[in-house]
Amino acid sequence: MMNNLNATVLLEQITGSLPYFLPEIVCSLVFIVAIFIDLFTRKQSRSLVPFFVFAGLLLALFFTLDQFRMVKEEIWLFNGMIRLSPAGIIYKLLFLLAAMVTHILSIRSKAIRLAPKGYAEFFIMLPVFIVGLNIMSMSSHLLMIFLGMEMVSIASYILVAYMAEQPRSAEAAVKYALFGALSSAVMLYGISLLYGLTGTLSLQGSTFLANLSKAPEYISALAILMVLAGFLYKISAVPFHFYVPDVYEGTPAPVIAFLSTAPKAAGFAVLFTFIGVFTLPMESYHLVWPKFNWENILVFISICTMTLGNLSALAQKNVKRMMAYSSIAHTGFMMMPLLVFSEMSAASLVFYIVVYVLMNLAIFLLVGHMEDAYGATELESYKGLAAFNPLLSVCMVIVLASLVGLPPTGGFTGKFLVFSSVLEAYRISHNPWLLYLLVAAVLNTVIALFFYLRLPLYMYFRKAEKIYTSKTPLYLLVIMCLLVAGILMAGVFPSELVKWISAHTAETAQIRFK
Amino acid sequence: MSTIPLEHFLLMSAALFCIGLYAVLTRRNLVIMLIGIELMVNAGVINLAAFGAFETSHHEGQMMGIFAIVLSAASVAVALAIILKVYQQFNTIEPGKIDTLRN
Amino acid sequence: MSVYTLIFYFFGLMMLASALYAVISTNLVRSVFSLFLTFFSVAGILVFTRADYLAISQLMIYVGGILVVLLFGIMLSDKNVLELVGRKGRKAIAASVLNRVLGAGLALLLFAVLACVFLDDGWKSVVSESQQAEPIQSTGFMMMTTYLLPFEMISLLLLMALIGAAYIARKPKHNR
Amino acid sequence: MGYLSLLIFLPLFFALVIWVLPKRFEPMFQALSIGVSAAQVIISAALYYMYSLSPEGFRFAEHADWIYLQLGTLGSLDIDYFVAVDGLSVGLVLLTSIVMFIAAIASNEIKENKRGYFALFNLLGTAVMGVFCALDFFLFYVFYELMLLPLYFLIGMWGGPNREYASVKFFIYTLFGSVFMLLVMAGLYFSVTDPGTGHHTFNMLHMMDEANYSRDAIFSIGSEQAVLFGLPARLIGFAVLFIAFAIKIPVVPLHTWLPDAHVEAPTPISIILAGILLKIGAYGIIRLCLGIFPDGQVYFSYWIGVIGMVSILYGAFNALASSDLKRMIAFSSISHMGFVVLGIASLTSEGLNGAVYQMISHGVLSAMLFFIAGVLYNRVHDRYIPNFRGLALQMPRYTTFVVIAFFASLGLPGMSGFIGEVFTLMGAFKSESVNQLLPRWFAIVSATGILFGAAYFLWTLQRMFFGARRFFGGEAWHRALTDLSARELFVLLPLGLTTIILGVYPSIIFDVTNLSMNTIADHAYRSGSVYLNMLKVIFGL
Amino acid sequence: MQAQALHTFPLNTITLLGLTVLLLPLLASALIAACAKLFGKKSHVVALLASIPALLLSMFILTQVWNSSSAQSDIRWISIGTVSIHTGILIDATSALMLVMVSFIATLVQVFSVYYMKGDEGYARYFAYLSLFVFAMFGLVLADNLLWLYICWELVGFCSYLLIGFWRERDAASQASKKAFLMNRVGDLGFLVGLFILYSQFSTFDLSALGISSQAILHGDASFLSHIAVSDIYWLHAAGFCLLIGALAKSAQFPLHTWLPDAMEGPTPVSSLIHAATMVVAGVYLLIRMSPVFSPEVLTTIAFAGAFTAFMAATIAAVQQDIKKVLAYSTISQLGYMVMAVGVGSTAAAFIHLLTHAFFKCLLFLASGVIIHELKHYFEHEGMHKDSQDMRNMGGLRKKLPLTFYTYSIAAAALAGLPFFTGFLSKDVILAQSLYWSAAQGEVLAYLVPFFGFATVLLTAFYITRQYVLVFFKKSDVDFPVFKEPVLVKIPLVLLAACSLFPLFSLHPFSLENSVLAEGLNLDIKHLPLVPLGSVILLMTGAGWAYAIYVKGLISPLSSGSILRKFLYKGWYIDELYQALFIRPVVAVSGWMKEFDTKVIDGFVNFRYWSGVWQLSSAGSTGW
Repeated sequence: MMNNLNATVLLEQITGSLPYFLPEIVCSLVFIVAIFIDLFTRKQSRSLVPFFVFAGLLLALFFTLDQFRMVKEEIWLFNGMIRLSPAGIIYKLLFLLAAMVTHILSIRSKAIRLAPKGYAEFFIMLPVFIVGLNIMSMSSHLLMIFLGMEMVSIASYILVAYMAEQPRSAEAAVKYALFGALSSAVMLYGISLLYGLTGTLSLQGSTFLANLSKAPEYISALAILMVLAGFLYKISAVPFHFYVPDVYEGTPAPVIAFLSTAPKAAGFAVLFTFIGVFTLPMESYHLVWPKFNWENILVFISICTMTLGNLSALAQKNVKRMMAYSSIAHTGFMMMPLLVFSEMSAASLVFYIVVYVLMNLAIFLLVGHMEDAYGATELESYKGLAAFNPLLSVCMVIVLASLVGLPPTGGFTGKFLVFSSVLEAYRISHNPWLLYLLVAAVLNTVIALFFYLRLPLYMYFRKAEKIYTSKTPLYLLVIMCLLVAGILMAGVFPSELVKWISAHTAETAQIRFK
Repeated sequence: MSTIPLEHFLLMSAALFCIGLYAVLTRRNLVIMLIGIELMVNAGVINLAAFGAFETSHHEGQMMGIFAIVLSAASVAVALAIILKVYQQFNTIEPGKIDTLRN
Repeated sequence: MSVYTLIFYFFGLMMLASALYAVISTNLVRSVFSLFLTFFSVAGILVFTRADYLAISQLMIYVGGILVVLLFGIMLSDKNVLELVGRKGRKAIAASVLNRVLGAGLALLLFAVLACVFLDDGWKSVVSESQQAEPIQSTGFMMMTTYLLPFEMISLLLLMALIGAAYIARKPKHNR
Repeated sequence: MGYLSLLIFLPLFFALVIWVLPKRFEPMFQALSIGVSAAQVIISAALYYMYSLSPEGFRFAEHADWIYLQLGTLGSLDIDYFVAVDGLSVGLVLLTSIVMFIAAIASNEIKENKRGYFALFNLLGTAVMGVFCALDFFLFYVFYELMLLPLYFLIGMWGGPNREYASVKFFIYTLFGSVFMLLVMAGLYFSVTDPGTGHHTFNMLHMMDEANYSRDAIFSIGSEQAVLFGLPARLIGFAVLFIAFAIKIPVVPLHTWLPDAHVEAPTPISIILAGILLKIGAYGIIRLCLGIFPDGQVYFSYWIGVIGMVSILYGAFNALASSDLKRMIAFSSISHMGFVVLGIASLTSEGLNGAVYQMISHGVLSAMLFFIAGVLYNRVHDRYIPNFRGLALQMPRYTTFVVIAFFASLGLPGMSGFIGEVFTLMGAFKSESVNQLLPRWFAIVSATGILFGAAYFLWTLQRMFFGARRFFGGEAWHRALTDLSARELFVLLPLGLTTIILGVYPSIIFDVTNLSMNTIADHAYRSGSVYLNMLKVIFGL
Repeated sequence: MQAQALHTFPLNTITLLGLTVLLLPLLASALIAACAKLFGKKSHVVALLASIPALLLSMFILTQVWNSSSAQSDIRWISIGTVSIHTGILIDATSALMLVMVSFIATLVQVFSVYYMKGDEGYARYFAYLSLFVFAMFGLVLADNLLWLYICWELVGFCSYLLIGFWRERDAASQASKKAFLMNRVGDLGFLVGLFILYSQFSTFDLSALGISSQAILHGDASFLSHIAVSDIYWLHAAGFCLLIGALAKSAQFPLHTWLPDAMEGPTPVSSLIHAATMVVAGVYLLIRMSPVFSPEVLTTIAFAGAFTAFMAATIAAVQQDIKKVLAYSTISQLGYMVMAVGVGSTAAAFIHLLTHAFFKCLLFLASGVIIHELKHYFEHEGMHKDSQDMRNMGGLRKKLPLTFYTYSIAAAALAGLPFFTGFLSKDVILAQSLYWSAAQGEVLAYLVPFFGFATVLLTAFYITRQYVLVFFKKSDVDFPVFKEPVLVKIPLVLLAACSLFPLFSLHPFSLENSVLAEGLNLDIKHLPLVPLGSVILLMTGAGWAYAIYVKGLISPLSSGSILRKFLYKGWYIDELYQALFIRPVVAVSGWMKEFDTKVIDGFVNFRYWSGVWQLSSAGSTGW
């Protein structure tokens, strides 16, 4: 009796929170129906599955946008498992945007279409990948976090291993899978320790922090370190970045465009919630790490990520490897607002992620196209390509300028916001490490310029050996122009974008401080 | 049942975890590494169960344990599939030899 | 020292021994079989934590599922998997020995840290195991109410893993 | 749409037009660019005249809200589009348009990919004009960085044999300086509150007066905790800004990009590089370093004077030793800009007025010198000085303009070079009695720079132009080395006349700059020493 | 300390006339330069049309200003900070006299140039440069403030650069012009620093104002200046020395004189106008104008500099072979006299010697111009490749160029200082003044100045007689037909000869006692009967010594191999000294700087080797 009374309350809560879960439900249905379509109509349905999935994604997009109307401020769903906040919706939109762009590109890209073992499975994976990403970014319960992480990891192992026929991608896939499994095992052990110390798995409310601060120093530090290991692997920070170059080089460009943006954004979302737990509602910026001050360690990791990412990119010959190291470097930049965790840094982190997703999608589309159209994978082979497609080359230069952070582009506003939030934090806390972080970030922008400049240098300044005749497909031009327009808009008139973002992040951060 | 103190469980799971870690770090063979990872996951599960037992609401620990086992099963499946694929390409399962990328 | 605690320590001992052997042995098949023993004793330990549902699922999934898959994987993948790793050059051996020593040292260090932390007690309040009643029923109840979402999601994940693994393992139609 | 915005965005509009126009309009592109720059010259001349009627303070101001980012409850990023000109910048705006006009005409040596060239050319025009007019630090920074990409491509794609190295080096040098400036800008933004709106602001004018600094800010003036790395924050802020602009001037240790960039750049681009880019560095120091961190300027003025002096001598010696004509002119530019730095360091009204005058005169002169080098290079594709001898007989009219340009650059009275140098040195000399910043021997040692200036110019003149006719290319060169064409004469004549007019009657410039520069000099020295005393009290410097 | 100008604008009549005199040559030069093709052979007409009216006007101005108040008017030129710099015209006795002298000689030289430059392809260009030079000289003379004086000072140097290097195809000419200009730049540097000192002390450039306030400081009447800091006097010394350096370079005095002998590469009329009469005198003119500013110590240095230069130049002139080189060193020596005169305190004596010297030295140069011109035609005609300027190829021209011979002898006598000639009048006043001054100084060393003065009288007589004999009386195989000098040559020679006779300067042949000139310039003459007697005796011995060597061959001249001869011939090796001390090190340092720049700074900056370092580390890090 006590149970069933209890049960009715719980069941009501679940049915109550279902409508907020529409996008994920839609994606799962699409996933399942896609499997059946692929199963029963194998022969003639070669092209049906991708369109169906795309339609599903559009539907999910519609529902996510609709969620803006429904969700005004933070709601806890499925009795504490998931927290749906306006900021979360922005992340979901990002994932859908990245998925759709990748979807369109994959239909066209040679590597995936000619996959020996059929290409339908690739598109089937997408919706469930979205579900995993959504869960990961929304969850605030350790179990859900672990589940989301696993879902995303397994989906990305499959996508990476999709081209397992060539030796290169097989090797990349195995490194990725094993390294991923190892880090999730370590994370699980960490979660178990945390559970032991605090007695609860849910990050909502302050019981987690209260119990944790009572626990002995070393074990809580070790537990947090292990959990952080899982997150840092996801956003490919320094100690866990070894797999990135090989994976990026081994997999086809559209996949990488997706893998380098969506999971990383989700990783930052969940890291944001995890670190969010450790803030006290007193002042706008006050991270109280239980017993052991992690801020300086994270600052050190961020500096190493930036510097190593940039410097190793300097020495790369292969363009994809270079872009891999550049995305590692950007992780370093994105970690900066996480450390200071003020209201302003929350908005600047989301802004930077939005711009980062746009930039990385654009750059990997271009790299992919260059590879398909001109077979240009090495830097040398980019010689004189500007002559053959002027419009795309100009787009590439604008995107590279944004990656470096030159003013008229979004990259600059992003970096400026991030720098000013760290500077603001320094003003309050006077922690010298924040200054070293700023100086390192600034120096890295200069180093970054060095290798980003190489591409236009080869494309524009040098002459091509042979004449290429391939025409650039129209759809690619359209997507590129949209992405570049987004980047330039973020640079020249970022007011609307940031107003929209900060309005939402403000609530989430606000609520925590209430 | 009650006489078994919590520390013993934790020690055993810690030992298992370290054996798994040793396997991953030192052994060259992919399958052995996979096994090592599975041992570490098992250590985590034992930990969860043990803490669950001594917690007031012990169901959280068990729940997490169940899900952890299922998840690791899924990832083993995928990892093993990839390892077999690698085996077909390279005829070896020693990661050290797989370095076509890092030329 | 009732017979139960005796069985518990027996299971513990067997688990650690078989795990160690699985890791040390160079012969793959023998290590997989010792792994069977490890998983079995882990299930045994789980029983002692009164998480019987957990113990049964551990038994079925690990011993029944993962172990069998491992065995089939190894059996199917040709004979040379079993032969010992070839004689390597003297320098390579030295490198691998150094590697081994390092790995072992790191593992032991981690174990020492965990051990000393777990041993100095007082940070964990011991709770009597009062609610003895129907653990499985409460697990079931939990599964269907508070943990409904992960329950559903895990099904999606398994389906995805199934399709993904099947896709990867499939032999390419035309390239052989 | 006020005058200044029209002036700034006219070339941008045409840059887009050129980029979009179909291929068959290609011959039109240069004409279009010349037209744009001609329009700019007319507008800026009108502005200059209107300003000279009452040369006081900032005029033709335009203020509009550009970016307003609401970053949660904490604060907001309030950036507005604020452009205006005062005595200092109105002259430089006129100079910029004239130099762009000259460069546009000189661009007919560009043969391939005209579309790309002229689009980037006009984009550069916008950025350069914007830098001089912007009074909002963020807007200034955007224009300041917007210059880099077009120049990188202009030097890189149309330059000489070793162009890649030169363009990358140019880009890295400038970006290195400007990236640190970004941090100082952010710090300043959070230290200064706009008295009107209460938000933080990038407005330079607000940054200049002490009242707007909040107590606990990083760059706040009187507070103990305005400290970075243990040193007073304001001095570090000054040092960062100074280095960023010193790279552009360039001063000696940071100058190695200039000779390469000039040697490799095509003639019109090196005209722009020398004519305008170097002035931006000096303008930045006067406007920002003197304006916002006067205490840093007073504290470091002795060392800035030393840097100026070293640049003068180092530039002169290297010019004496260089055997490539363009490299010689590049080092002479370093030497001339050394006078500007010295003038600024003196913080006297003569020094600053002299510095502004020297900037404008050097702008005109370096445009003329590089055009002259271009004339030779277009004919025989060679700039090696020893290869020519006796050009005077070969190309008499060309030689007269070379004589005018060389003698103006070495500071012969009656031409603009002399006035600039005399007044900067006079300011530096006088500063010991007025504000005890620079010892008198600085001016004397720098004056020897004029002597070495005369040495390398005359030596080049004598080696290349006088003596019996003997060319490296022999007979082919005899035919190739024709005298000035009408187009070239049309460029050189006005430049020569301006130098002489500015030399004979310098009040044209001094009347306009005098009042503004006095206010800047007084503000810099008076409030600078007041702030410095506060710092001394706190940090016991 | 703001000194008000005596008159503010509007221009009264005299300054208006001064302005027209100033602008006429500029107009002419601009006209010729603009339409060189049009005028071509006729450009001398334009030049003369400008210089003759200028001469007449300046004479008229002289009559107005003589013995009456000076006229000054100026306009605001630049206003900087709180100080506004005015510039304008100041006409007083000295400047009016200078104006007349410059315009008179300029006209004569232009007339002579028509003959000398006939057929030269740069004919128009020559007259344009000449007129530009005259304009600059007028500007220098009329300037009322130090900055405008400095500007004209450098313009004069620029015109001399153009004219020395007039024959562009000759390397030696362009070398000489470069050397002249650079040497003058060194002087101008000194002048500039002096200018700065005066400006920063008194924040004005007005000559009269400067004079008054510096006199106040020197004589310490505190009433005028409230605060006289010790440093003020120290800085006034410094200003004095800097102005002296400027004057030394322009008037080719001891340390900076080596450019004048090389300047002889230019056409001879140029040498006569610029390097004898006008430009080189500018230095002395500056010393005269700025004499109130000089403190006693500076004056003594001026005296010693002048005296020593006079003696040194005279010794070098005695052994020169080139006819123009002898005259060049003689000019340096006579300028030394003038500087000595300023140094010993009598600016008026210096000014008078300046005037007399201008006339007879210009005549000497024009005469040698005729000789060189005719000899060159004769050698080309004969196909003999001989240097037409070397005295050894001359000789026996007494019969060949009669008028030149007569005018030359008058000028030579004036230069030597024979009584009845102007040289005697002005030189003796200076010698008397120097004796009086050295006695007043009261220490033995001061007597060195008059000793050099008298020694130079002997040497002057020696080298002018030597030249006179070698050119006109020595037997030689040069026998071209008797050359009747054309009218264009006759007029300047005769006029200048007339001016070298005593009546122009003072009726009484032996002393300037009560001559018009003395009152105008308030010259106080020291009556020391010993001086005229001594100078005449020294003169006779010098002339006799030269006569004995070169005519009678009684005394053998210094053997060509002797060290002393080579030492003197080479101009005391000062040129080589400068080459070693300054030019070679500067070139070496610049070479070293270039290496330093490319190797060290550039090397450090190129990140190439840095990125290499990271290549190693990044490759290592991805090992499993």
